[in-house]
Amino acid sequence: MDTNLALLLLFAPFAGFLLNVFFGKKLGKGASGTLGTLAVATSFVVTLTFFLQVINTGKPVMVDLFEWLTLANFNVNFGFQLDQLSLLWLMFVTGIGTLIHVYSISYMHDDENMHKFFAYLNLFIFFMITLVIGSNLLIMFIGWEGVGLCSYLLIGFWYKNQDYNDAAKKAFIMNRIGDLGFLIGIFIIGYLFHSLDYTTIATALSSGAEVDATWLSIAALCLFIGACGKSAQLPLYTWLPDAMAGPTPVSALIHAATMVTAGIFMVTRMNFLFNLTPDVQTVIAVVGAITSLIAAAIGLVQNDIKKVLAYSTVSQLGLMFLALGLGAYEIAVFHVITHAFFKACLFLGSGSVIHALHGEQDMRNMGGLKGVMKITYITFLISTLAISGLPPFSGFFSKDEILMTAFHQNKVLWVIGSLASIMTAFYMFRLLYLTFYKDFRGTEEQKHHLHESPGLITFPLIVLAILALVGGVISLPGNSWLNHYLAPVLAKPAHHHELDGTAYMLMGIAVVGALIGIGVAYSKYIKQSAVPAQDSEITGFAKVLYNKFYVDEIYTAIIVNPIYAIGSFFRDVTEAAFSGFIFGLGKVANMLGSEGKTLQTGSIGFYLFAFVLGICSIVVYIFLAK
Amino acid sequence: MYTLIAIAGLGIICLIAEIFNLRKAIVPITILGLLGSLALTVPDFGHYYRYFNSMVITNNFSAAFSCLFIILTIFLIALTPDFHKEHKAKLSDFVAIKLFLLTGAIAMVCFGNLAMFFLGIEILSIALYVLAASQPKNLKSNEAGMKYFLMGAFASGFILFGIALIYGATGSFDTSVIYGKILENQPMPAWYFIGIVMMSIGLLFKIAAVPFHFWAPDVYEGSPALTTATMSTLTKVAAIAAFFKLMTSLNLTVPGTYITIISIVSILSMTVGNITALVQTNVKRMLAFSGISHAGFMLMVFFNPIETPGTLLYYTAAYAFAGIAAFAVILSVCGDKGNEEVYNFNGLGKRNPLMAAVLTCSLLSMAGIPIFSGFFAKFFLFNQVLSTGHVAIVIIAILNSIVSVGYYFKLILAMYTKEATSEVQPTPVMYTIVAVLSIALNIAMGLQPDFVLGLLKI
Amino acid sequence: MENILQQIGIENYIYLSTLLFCVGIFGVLYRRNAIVMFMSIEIMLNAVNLLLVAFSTYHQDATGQVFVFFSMAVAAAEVAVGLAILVAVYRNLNNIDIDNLKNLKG
Amino acid sequence: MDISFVLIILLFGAAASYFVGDKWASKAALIFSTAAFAATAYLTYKYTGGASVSYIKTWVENPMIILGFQADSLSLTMLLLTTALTPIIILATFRNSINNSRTFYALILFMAFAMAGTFVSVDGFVYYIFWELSLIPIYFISLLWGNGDWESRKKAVVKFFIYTFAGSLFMLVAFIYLYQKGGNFLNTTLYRAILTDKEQFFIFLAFFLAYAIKIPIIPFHTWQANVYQKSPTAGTMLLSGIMLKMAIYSIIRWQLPIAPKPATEYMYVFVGLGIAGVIYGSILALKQTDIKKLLAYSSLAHVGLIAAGAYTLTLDGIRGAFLQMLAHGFVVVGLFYAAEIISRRYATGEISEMGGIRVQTPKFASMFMILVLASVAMPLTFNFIGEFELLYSMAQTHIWFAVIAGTTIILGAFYMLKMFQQVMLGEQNAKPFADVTFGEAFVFIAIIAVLIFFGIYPKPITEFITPELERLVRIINRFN
Repeated sequence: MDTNLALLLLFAPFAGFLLNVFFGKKLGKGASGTLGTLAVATSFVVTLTFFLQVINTGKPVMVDLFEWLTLANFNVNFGFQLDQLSLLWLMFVTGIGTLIHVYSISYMHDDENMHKFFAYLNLFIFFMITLVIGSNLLIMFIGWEGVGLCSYLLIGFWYKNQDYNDAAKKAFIMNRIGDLGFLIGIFIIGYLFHSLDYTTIATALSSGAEVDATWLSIAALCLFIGACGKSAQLPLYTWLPDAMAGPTPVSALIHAATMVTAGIFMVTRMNFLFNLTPDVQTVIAVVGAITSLIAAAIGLVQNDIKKVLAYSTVSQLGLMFLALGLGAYEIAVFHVITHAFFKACLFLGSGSVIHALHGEQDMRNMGGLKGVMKITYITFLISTLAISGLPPFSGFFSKDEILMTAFHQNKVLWVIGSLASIMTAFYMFRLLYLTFYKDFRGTEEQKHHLHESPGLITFPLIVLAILALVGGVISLPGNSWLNHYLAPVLAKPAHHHELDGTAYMLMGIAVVGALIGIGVAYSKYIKQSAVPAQDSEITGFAKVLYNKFYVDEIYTAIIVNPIYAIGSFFRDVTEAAFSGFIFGLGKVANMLGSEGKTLQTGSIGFYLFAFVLGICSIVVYIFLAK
Repeated sequence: MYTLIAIAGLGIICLIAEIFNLRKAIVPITILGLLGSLALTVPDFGHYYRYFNSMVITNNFSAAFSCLFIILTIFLIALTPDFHKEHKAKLSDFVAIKLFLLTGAIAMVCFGNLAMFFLGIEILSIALYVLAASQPKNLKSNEAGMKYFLMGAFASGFILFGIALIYGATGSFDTSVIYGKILENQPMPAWYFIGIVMMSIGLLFKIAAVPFHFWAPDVYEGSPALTTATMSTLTKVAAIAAFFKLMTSLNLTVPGTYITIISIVSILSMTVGNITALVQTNVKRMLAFSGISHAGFMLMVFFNPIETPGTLLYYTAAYAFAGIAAFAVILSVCGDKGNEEVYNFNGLGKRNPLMAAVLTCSLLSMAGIPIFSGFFAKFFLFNQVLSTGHVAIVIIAILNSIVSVGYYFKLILAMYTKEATSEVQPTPVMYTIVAVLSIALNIAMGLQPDFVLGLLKI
Repeated sequence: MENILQQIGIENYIYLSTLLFCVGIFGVLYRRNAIVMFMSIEIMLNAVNLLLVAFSTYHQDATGQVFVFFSMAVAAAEVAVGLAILVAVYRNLNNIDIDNLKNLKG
Repeated sequence: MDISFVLIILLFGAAASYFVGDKWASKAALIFSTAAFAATAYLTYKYTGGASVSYIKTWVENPMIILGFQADSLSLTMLLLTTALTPIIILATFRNSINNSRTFYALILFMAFAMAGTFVSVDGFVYYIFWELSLIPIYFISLLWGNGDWESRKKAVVKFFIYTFAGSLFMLVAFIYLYQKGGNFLNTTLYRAILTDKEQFFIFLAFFLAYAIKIPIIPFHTWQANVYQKSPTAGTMLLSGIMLKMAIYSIIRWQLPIAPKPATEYMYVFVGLGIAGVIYGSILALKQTDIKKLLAYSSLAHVGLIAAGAYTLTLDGIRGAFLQMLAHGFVVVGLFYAAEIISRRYATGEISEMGGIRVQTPKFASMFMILVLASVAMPLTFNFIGEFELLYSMAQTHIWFAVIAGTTIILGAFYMLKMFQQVMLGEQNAKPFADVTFGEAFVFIAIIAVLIFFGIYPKPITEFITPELERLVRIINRFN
């Protein structure tokens, strides 16, 4: 029964994908959208069943289908592990997935390839489920690569635009860099443990098996590199902002709520491994903190509404990794969940705005939408407050936990995290003010068509906004349901911070910080009615920020261009040399032949002379030899 | 033995037939007669006969090579009437001379006495001088004949000198007596060895081994194509067979110095032949150089003479059949117009796919590509040589095989990738038959190598 | 007969005929007139004949002398053919200098 | 019915295609190749049932040559690959108008015959004959039905022929040398031949030369790209899909078991060469402007990885090489077919002249995409299985091997997606592009079905080949 249900969970979206691929066009837009949504909704329902089951029994559901890979030392089974962690992930993957599908029915209605869009979305959900429920690293890797593929397909959904295709390609390749790390990590783990099953590895580690600590660290580091790629951490984050080329629901689903959290999922999944490698944990924490700061800094000056949200995502992911690095897995998970709610809501809200403005994404051309798009505005506001970390919104609780943990372990990281949070509050409110306040700065044409989005778009917004509002309850400070729930999958008991004076002080600092950020934004964009300058007028450090620290340019200069240069060198020099060598042999033979040809003079005298010379040399040789 | 007489008689019958104006019957009669002699030869297998006071000895070796010679001659004679259709009156001469040439060749492999050997080689040579110069009005043919004659006679002098020295050392011309003497009297006088070397040089000249090869390209090019075919197949095979027989019957325990000489000559022949062939544009000339390189390959049999007669037979047969097939195609393409440049073959693949295929096969066989017997020949040869541990020479031979592909493929490329430059000529049926039969024999040998090898099993 | 060989010694016969043979070789090498070259070749053959006869005597064996007849017959046949070729060449070129026969080369 | 029957079908099919004439040649070829596949499948079925389907007969007494076609799981797998790909390749030519098609199809079947023979021969000499024999048809196929002007084509093809021929001649010497030790050419005898270290080294080298040129491993690869580009697509498919697999199969079947010591001793060199090929091929692929050349270099990279895996001498590496051979065989045929479809419609191989095709042909684009993904080893495709095992084997050898070789998944994605983007995506091309026909789609679907089926469920193959591979690995590692 469990097996069948698990298969239903997995294959409902896949069936949706197949049906949409093959019959989507014939079904028509409405039907194809409904089909895709239903497929994911089915998964959601199944997830819910499992979720309740696991809450009741406390035992994970294990499903083994068949042996997939056979290696000399170990086998890899096609198996699923539906435990607390994966079910939690599935809950918001399928839940938010369903909402975004609903949203997309309306959002993508004008696109001629809507059935494909839903097919890809369903495929994505399929792979995401695979990623989450796999019982070993390699099944996770299937999902890992699969979601990367779907991300590629969806970023490049409007494939007529080569810039979008570039972005899609970039996302795929950068992910692949991480994937290589992941693969190497898998190799080392397979080599060390002769298994890739989570349970086996965990048992082996907890039973104190003799494992080379260095290799273990390297494996953990490699896995983290994989996570960096997928979750857009330094130095592999640059694809995520570009990925905003995709349709907005994609940004919401894949590049905010679900796929990019795969890295956090993986690290949490392998927490028993990371626990044993403190140096790698430090690396994770540092990388996370720095990423969150840099991304937030870049986000300060971006003018594209989705770019801001993208950098915000990178920054928030950095915070999550900070938590992971500090060993606070449950807090990272908590932030993943709250972030999924409010960031999905923000993206969908921005999608609603973009939809209303017929594709306009530059905030300099927005403004004053508050009045026209009430629902969008309110939901957006709630989510913004949540992300800024103001109580009692969900973001407050999760972010506060992270900072608190950081404070207890490393003050520097805490400072960095707090700074990033303040910046977050600033740029999010900057975004809010520029978009919804003051007067409309777009064209008359646009202004004329301004409208609130239809119900299919606003409904998910409302649901998500409510979740963003109340999501914090799953892990209230001092009485965390989540910590309790996740305890079975974590090797170490959850951090428990007393609600003492320090805690309240930190909360206060965080709130004040957020308010400062908001205040600065308010004074600049409401009081002074400032509008960000045109691209050409940006100068100084702002320009560096605006150009994202020139990271893309640097990567191009130090990695991509040299590869092309080497390629040219190989093509023009070494290939020619190798080839020339072979042809050269032929040429030498021909040259010798021409020389030999001149010996053949045609003169009998010479021939006879050579004849006699031959005889003489033979005779001489005979006498010499004797 | 009876073969020898029958063939000589056949030659005379040919000449007589001309007198009685039976020109049309000459070729059929000859071919039938040759088939008859083939039947006469076959019973010689498995026996050892001495005739005329050991002047002639037949054994498996002689029988096998005689059969090969007869088959080759049948092919050559079948080609004759079409080739000499301009000179119908001389048909009997051409056929008879070829028959006499065959007599010489057979004498060269079944001699029991150096006198017989000398006569055989001279009969063969003189017949060839005539054939080479058989177009008296053609300066090229004259030149070829002249060159061949002068150098051939010169070489004959050395053979004779060698024979005289051997006679001086042993007091006999009978090979078995000489062999007995060698076993008795060790060491032999110095001039015995010199005699052997002198005879070897004469024979190296006949098989066109470097540095005695200079005549070959010129003579091959200048002679009428059919004569070239004869030279490159029958003569070369007869010479190497005689050489082999001579050396094995006189000098079974070859001293090291001799082997060194042979190996150097072999390496030089292979290399010079192949490399010079690369730059040739005349097909006959190219095949001459290719023949020189094959002579180098064939010389490798001397490394292991006790076990290699089968291999030698196989190699020569494979080479000769491929050569006959190739020349049948060359004749059909170039006729007797005396122009055998490669461009004549342009577009043959379209004009006459069958002949093109035959030529391709024969060239592939010469290049040593399976499943043609040329490949097996090389393989058996290398196998024998390696079993005596001469790795270096095998490597050199391999390198040469690689080079040889270069020029064989030049011709193949011309046939298939270039557009035809001259108009289509009808191909005489006989050419086609000979070409196909010959290449079929070649391939059959490749499929059943055991049959040929088994003829000379020790 | 024995006396002659005893008096002179077989080696000297060998030297003589080798010398003669070499004379022939040099004749072939130096001369450009085809007829003279033929004659030089004949000298070579005759040198050998001399040697054969000497050995025949030395060994007290008649076969050597018989062989000389063979070789003479062969030489005659050879020369006959050679002269025929020479005539053909002369008809085409009006001379018999072998240096004019250099068309086939390369 | 034994395994020689398959060879006979193919050979007879070649003759039949030639004699039925131009009009029916393609159909005859298709029928016979399919029959060969069916026969192989039946034989495999029989073999798994425990029946022996080998064929052994003495051919030549001295030297001892045995006409032996052994059916074990490895040769049967390769035979299946050959006979499965041949009909696909033939089917892929159906839309082309081919001059003198009877010769063309006869040559294709003859080539299939030779390659099949290479895979099943147990006698080294017979193996060598088939090995060489396969060169002749491909030479003519590439030469006579290829693309581009005569001169450059001739240059490329002749170079290819001489080069590969040269390499394999050294292998022949090695075989003959081994024969002196063993007394026959049977692989089991040769495995047991007692050789000094020096002998092993040179024999290994001789084999290496033959295989390195055929695979090709850098720096012996220079023939490859040009020949792939100049050949007709069927020829390219035969070359890349099956023929180079001959060499990798031979490494596993002949080279390593016969001379394992140098392989162990210099393992780093050979694995390193293979991996260098991965990087080199990938980077070169990035700079190609011709789609077939790009695929050629991509193939260079992939086979470099396969060879490197085989040279790790581990079970994983060798099995990975084996699986990847199969996977790569299918995927490369599919990719070249896609390239062929595009360049046939646009009459050019230049990538710059393409683009904007996806708008016009969604079906074709999807199938091409799947093939591209398979070629970059997306999980759930067969290629992933192979590549994973290969990389894992390298990780066992030395972790840096895995890291460097692993860049293939990055660089591979880079050039393949770049190509896909430039060829298929973008604004609609001005030139119309007809969507795939049923026949074309069938070829793709067949290939994709195989790739995905075994990507999800590779067990039938791994279970089939593993016992035999384990035996070989034991032989290979007999000195340690």
